[in-house]
Amino acid sequence: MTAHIEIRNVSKRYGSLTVLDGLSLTIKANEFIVFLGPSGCGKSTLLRMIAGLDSVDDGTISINGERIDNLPPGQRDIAMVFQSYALYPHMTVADNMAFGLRNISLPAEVISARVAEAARMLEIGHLLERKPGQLSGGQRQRVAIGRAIVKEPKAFLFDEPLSNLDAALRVRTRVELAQLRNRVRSTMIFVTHDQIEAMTLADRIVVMNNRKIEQIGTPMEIYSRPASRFVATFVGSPTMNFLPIGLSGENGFARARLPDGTELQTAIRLDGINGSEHSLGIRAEAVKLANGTAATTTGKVEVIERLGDRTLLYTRLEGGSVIIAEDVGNSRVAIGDEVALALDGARTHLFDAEGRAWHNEGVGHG
Amino acid sequence: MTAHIEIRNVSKRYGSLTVLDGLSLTIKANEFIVFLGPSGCGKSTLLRMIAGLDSVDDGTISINGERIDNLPPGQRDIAMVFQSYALYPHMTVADNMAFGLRNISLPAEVISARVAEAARMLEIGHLLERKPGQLSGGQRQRVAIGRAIVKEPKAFLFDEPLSNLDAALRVRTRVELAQLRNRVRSTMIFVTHDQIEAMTLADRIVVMNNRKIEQIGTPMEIYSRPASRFVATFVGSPTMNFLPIGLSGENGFARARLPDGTELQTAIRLDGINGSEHSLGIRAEAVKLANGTAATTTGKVEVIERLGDRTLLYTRLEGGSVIIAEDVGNSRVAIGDEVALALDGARTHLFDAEGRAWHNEGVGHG
Amino acid sequence: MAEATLSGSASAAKAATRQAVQNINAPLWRNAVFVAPYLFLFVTLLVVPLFWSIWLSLHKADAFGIGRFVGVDNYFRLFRDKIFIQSVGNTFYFVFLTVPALALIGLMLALALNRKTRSAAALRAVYFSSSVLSVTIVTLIWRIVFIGNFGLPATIYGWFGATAPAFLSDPKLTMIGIAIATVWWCIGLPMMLFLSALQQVPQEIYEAAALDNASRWRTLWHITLPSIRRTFVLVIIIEIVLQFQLFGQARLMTQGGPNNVSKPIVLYIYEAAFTKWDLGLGAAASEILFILIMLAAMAQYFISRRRGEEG
Amino acid sequence: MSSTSSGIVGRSTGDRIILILVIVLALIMMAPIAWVIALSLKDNKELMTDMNSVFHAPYTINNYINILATSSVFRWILNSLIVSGGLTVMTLILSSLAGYGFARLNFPFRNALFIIVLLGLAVPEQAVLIARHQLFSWLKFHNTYHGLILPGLAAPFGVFLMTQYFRAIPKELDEAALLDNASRFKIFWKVLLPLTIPAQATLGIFTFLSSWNDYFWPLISGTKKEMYTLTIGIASTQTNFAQSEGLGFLMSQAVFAGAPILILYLFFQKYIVTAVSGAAVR
Amino acid sequence: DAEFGTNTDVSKAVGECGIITSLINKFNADNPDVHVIVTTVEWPGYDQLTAQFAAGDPPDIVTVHHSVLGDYQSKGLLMPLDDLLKTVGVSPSDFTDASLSGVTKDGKIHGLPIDNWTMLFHVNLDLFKKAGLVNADGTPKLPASVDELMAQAKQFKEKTGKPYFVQNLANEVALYTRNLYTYLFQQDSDFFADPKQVKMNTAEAKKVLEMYKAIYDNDDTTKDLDYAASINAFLAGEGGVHLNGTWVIGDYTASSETSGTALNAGGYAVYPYPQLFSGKKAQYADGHSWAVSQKDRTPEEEAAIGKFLKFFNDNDYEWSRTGHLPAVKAVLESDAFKKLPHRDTIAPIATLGTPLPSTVQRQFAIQDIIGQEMNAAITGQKEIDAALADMESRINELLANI
Ligand SMILES: Nc1ncnc2c1ncn2[C@@H]1O[C@H](COP(=O)(O)OP(=O)(O)OP(=O)(O)O)[C@@H](O)[C@H]1O
Ligand SMILES: Nc1ncnc2c1ncn2[C@@H]1O[C@H](COP(=O)(O)OP(=O)(O)OP(=O)(O)O)[C@@H](O)[C@H]1O
Ligand SMILES: [Mg+2]
Ligand SMILES: [Mg+2]
Repeated sequence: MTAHIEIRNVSKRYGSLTVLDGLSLTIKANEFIVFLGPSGCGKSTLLRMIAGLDSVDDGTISINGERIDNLPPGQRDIAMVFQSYALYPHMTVADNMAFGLRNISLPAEVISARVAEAARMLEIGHLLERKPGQLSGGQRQRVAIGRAIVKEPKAFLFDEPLSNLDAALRVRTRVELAQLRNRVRSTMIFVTHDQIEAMTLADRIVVMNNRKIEQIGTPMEIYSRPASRFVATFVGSPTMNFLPIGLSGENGFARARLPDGTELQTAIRLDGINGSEHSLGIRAEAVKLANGTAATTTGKVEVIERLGDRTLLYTRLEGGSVIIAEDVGNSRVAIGDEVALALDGARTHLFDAEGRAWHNEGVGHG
Repeated sequence: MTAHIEIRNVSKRYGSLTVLDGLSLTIKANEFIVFLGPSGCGKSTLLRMIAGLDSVDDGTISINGERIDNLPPGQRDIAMVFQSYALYPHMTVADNMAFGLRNISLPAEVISARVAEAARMLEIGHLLERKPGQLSGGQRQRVAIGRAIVKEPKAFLFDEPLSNLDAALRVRTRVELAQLRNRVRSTMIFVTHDQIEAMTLADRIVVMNNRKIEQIGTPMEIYSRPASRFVATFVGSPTMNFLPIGLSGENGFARARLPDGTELQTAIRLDGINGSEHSLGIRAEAVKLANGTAATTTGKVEVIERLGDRTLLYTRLEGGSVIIAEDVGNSRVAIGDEVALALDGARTHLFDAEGRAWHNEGVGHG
Repeated sequence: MAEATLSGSASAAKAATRQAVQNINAPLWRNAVFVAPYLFLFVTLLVVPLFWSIWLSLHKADAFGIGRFVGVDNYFRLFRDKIFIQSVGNTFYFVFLTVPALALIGLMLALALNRKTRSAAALRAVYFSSSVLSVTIVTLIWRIVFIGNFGLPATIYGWFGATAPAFLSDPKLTMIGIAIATVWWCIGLPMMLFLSALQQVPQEIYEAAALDNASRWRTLWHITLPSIRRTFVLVIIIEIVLQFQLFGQARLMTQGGPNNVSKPIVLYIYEAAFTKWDLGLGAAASEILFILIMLAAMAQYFISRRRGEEG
Repeated sequence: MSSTSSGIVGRSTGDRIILILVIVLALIMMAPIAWVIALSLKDNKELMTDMNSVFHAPYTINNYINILATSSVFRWILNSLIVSGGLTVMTLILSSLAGYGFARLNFPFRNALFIIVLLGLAVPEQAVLIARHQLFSWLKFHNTYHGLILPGLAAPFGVFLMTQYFRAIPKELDEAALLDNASRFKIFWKVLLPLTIPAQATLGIFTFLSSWNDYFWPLISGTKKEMYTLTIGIASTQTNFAQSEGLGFLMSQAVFAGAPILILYLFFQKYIVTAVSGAAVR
Repeated sequence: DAEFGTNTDVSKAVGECGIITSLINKFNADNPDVHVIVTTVEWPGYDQLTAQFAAGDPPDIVTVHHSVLGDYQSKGLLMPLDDLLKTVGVSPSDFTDASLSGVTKDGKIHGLPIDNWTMLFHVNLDLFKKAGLVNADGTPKLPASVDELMAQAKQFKEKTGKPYFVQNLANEVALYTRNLYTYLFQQDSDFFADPKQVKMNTAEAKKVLEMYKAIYDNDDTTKDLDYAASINAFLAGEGGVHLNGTWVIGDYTASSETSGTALNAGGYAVYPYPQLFSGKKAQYADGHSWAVSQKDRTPEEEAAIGKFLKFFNDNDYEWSRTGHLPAVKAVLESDAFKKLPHRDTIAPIATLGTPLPSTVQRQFAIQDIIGQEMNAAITGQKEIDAALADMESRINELLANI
């Protein structure tokens, strides 16, 4: 059984502070949805409202057509994995997993069968008799997932389950979670403020900011056609370069005049663009070192970040703006070098002062 | 004044537990050194020994030729930025910075001049009268750095100063630190277990593991010519692919037989390679989707991670091993697809069962 | 917490109009069952007696029945009674003697014993051990210790051919004698409170101070003491409240004498009620004690708060 | 002065001097107890003529034998155990329930009620004593065990402590259990209560100690000899008749009455210390 | 009281505690149908007794001083015993006059008197000999006037280096009060003419206080001893005359018969307070009695109480061995009593002993006030006049608010 979740016009207030404001969202059965947004934007609140841990002030939530926002949490058939895991410290791993099943008085054989199956799937069979205090972070995380799995819920909710893991473990667990997702057929909602997690795990990402949903889309839609400047900034590392520009047109496509005076032809249709001030967005991977004539502009390298497989060059253009360019891993550039940069006009985005975005016609070009 | 630091044969024990074992290291004046290693490998301990916060059980530490390991911390002319910042919670930002200077009875004008200068440099002038509790994480971090800067020490020590910041702030502060480094002429030692920080900041990286130094080298040396399998695993994201291989030779260069039987010619000289079992190391960026004849082998895609600018494909080869391949950001591959992979033999590494490494002759090819 | 509750009630009100919503944070009467048993005892054994006492204090009452209503007459009698005024003074004097001593000695011991060695743990146990003894034992010990002709000071003074001061009969020294016994008895608690506060101070701050070249003294003055300021206030308040209620030591060591110089308010209350059988007077005195304790604790709290804001 | 066991270089000589000072002070602190123990081991007649004889042999345990012959002491110890034990158990139960209620459950006027309970901390026992005595007279509770136990149950300290402790337990645990379909009582009983054991130990020890040492209420409520607690019983032997029985005997009673609680203290020392610290944190 | 814990042979017991314990043991042994449980309280214990009465759960039988019977009787808390005593065959005419008047309130007997007691001069004869204050017949020379007292004390100190008096002046109120009452009686001062109004600010009272202040100032007394310590001091030979009650005679006699003690060296003697003033020969006295609380009782219970009272009445002699004067005339006149040590010298108390008027209430609270003020005056914390004035106003305030 899996859940189709409908969130309609949901609002949440804490005293006079509105945390969520008339939010609507449909989550399809079996979908892996990620709520992505900066800290404090209300991701956890929304998740907890689905779980029944926070009340809904306005609006409705239904699962498979049935309204659930007035059911107590235990009756919504939902499992949640908490950021802190919230394992019961005084119970063994096995008891942690069995607790919820005992509360609904399942027969003992069913319970132990389910626990054993989950333990096998998560490779924690040898830990069943330990207490949470005797487990490493990664193991705890798996137990928390196991506790959710045994309940065979309609939907899984994850609240930043990876944020307490160290970098290496985080990457590994991320991959495991992606694999788990293929085995367990259930709707999954995952909260994070780490865009890499969101990109790598989601079927669809819900980007939230400031009480509202900024954009809903597949990871690639979010990455290559961000609906707003906020989304463009928040997703992708290094963050997208923004340059203030002057705008002109050529054959219906926008043409940008960079701060240093050079011009760049984009693939963005001019009609429809409004507003007065505009800026050009371009990701580092669309800014390369140019050899000879292909150069769009030049700049002076201020900071070099070597990531091994590529190198980021923080380059100051003549107009004073800084642009991050990407070079190969073993780049020979040194701090202080003057470099010529080629900006790929086909992979640019336009934003106006309110943060609205325009993109080229075709599919984004990562 | 800047410090040339000599660490000779230093050991540290806690009871019967040896944490550091006969470690030697020379840090040149003005160098930016990063200690990189997994949690618990002794990075902090070594740093604290240099600072005088932990005693040295064996060996010596000298700065500019003078032995300092028995001086109290205050007399070593060293400043440290703690992971938790360790700001004095009851003092204003200005007092936090001035405290160390007042302790050595500097004239009040000198103190306020230095504080003002540091505040200007770090852009925290408007915060001077606040208490640490009223600052955000990033602001605290800057104050902690400011407190170090005003002392004009011979060396700065940083113990994972970025680990308490959120992802976006971490990236930003990392860049700021790199810029600061160009302004302040002083030796800097930076502890982290995040390889990206190490790669982007260091002049030289000291990779530590298990009580010992595994490798000392520039970021690119570490990345492209890892001294051991441990270093190869620890540095780089995604982590390097390892495949068990059979070894044969051709014109003096090693030739590897992959688990599925296909052969791959490497650029590694055969002479000098010893040991019996070997594995081949290759980074994801050297494994690309192949069109037609260039294919080395084929596999089935199990997990897809979309990072926006590139896509990682976790592919299971016929022999059962998993290899991560890199594709463009808007990759069209789907889970379950059979893909042909081209492995770049020139960018491979060989490791034996003990973890020793052999590389090609030329400079690494990130 | 407060905000959460407010919002909870707001949403519950709305929910009621909409439909029966199961909000797990809504204020429901049935959630009160967990606190009900305690609250019942709290009300019957503390709140009701408190108001009953106030009612009594407005009456002429003895141990065997309430007499007539006399208004605030009992309070007037108290303020006219030199002995009561003296006992209030005595109590303040005692608080003045013991509270700073307890706070300062407790702090010094905590500073000295805040280390993880075994000897420090043993010493902490020693300093706390006297606190577990009951007041009868403590006063028995100290009465004998202070006895004029052969007590411990007398014996020790005797070795040098001197006469020991008469701690329990010299009017100038009685309160001091009781204070010494009290400090001896009570030193464990403030020490422990300070110790736990010191252990809350992050070690890194000390390390930062060491790197900042701070001397021991400057570390104490600029790092340690400001860090435990809140505990200092807490200790002072707790001790004021406790020491204002001096009773057992005075009753058992000196019976308030000589000439009432060591009679604290509580002993006055006790005597009024059980020796003079003047319950109304005793009740009135106990309300005054209550008010004094509240005032002293609150004054201390606000003073320290104000200073905290300035600093 | 305030560095703990840190490895900071160059900090040991000063620490050692302080340690020696503290040891000396501890010895002074212990002197009265040692002296009293010595007195209790002396023959009464010998003490009458020569006080300095405490500093040398012969010592005797006759005084203790005499105490054991007085059967009342055991009755008093039993009474103290019943009263203190009963009070401790009841306090733990009531405070845990109330602490959970205040910390986790919302009900009308919760915050106001909690503040009122906190204000109760400032009410001195004497302010309610007379009224309480009358109330208990009316209920015929004097000279009963529940009469000795009940007043202690009203003290707000336990509720305060347990509330703070419950608040410090991550709320996610409750929420996880709610999602696991557990009732509120089950959450309290199965999930949270086991986690409060350190606080229970703290509160239990505190309650037991203060009840064991209480002097005021038992003095006026437990007025029958068979209802005396040890504290009152020992006090009753100190005066009038017993005065002519000699110093050594008196002191042996002091030691005898103090010993159980001291031994208990030494047993639970570790918990008591963490207990006091724990209580102080919040 | 440990030594006599199970002893039923009363004749072997000494001291108040020993004798009463043995008596009760004996009673319990003789009367298996009745069981008496003893409750000892902190001295004087009236606070707790009051609490018990207030709680409505007083003991059946309680020893109280004659001086406080009135407090409880006036509240109707005590049972009149006339009928009960009659049924067990105890006649009021058996009692000495002092005892009978002590327990009679509102014309009814409210307690079975068991003794009369007073304060005495306990004398260390060894020191008196050294001081040259012994008559030819070996009896001590006691003063007959204030001046004589001062002179003898001076001589005593010069000769022995020790103070004349051993007094428990530390944290004490009773001794002061009893001394004052005694010497006021000796001056015929009728300070309680009205039981609701005391007159203390008088020349007579001033004389007494001046005398004690002089003794104190001249170091003719021990100073910082409490009750227990003063007994120790006297037994250790720290001074000549110990002011203490009848109840220690037994213990002191026992001590004087033990070799090596200070009292054994030269002997022990005991006397009533000497007459220092020119008025009526008198000294303050009080007594103990068994009072019975007012309760609903079955006839069997009443009978048991009657039995107990009768038993004590019959064993008044044993009790009088403590040093107290018997309440039963026959015992007072018996040979056995007269043969007890020192009874010859203290027998006059039977006629000298004078209590406060029985209508004076709260005598213990009054005693606290007098003791406190006297202590202040004698130790020099207050002027004598001020102390007397305060004493008077405080007592009157107390009495006005009963
Ligand atoms: N109980 C509460 N009372 C008042 N405000 C609250 C409460 N819980 C959350 N908030 C506020 O609601 C907003 C959203 O909180 P929420 O926890 O949903 O953020 P989030 O997106 O999960 O952030 P994070 O990534 O830091 O977890 C925040 O501004 C927070 O301060
Ligand atoms: N005071 C101590 N007593 C005992 N062992 C200690 C102590 N301090 C550190 N250790 C041990 O020494 C080892 C090295 O610790 P250290 O703090 O230097 O690690 P680290 O490399 O800084 O790790 P991390 O990245 O987690 O900070 C660890 O195994 C740790 O458990
Ligand atoms: Mg959150
Ligand atoms: Mg570390």
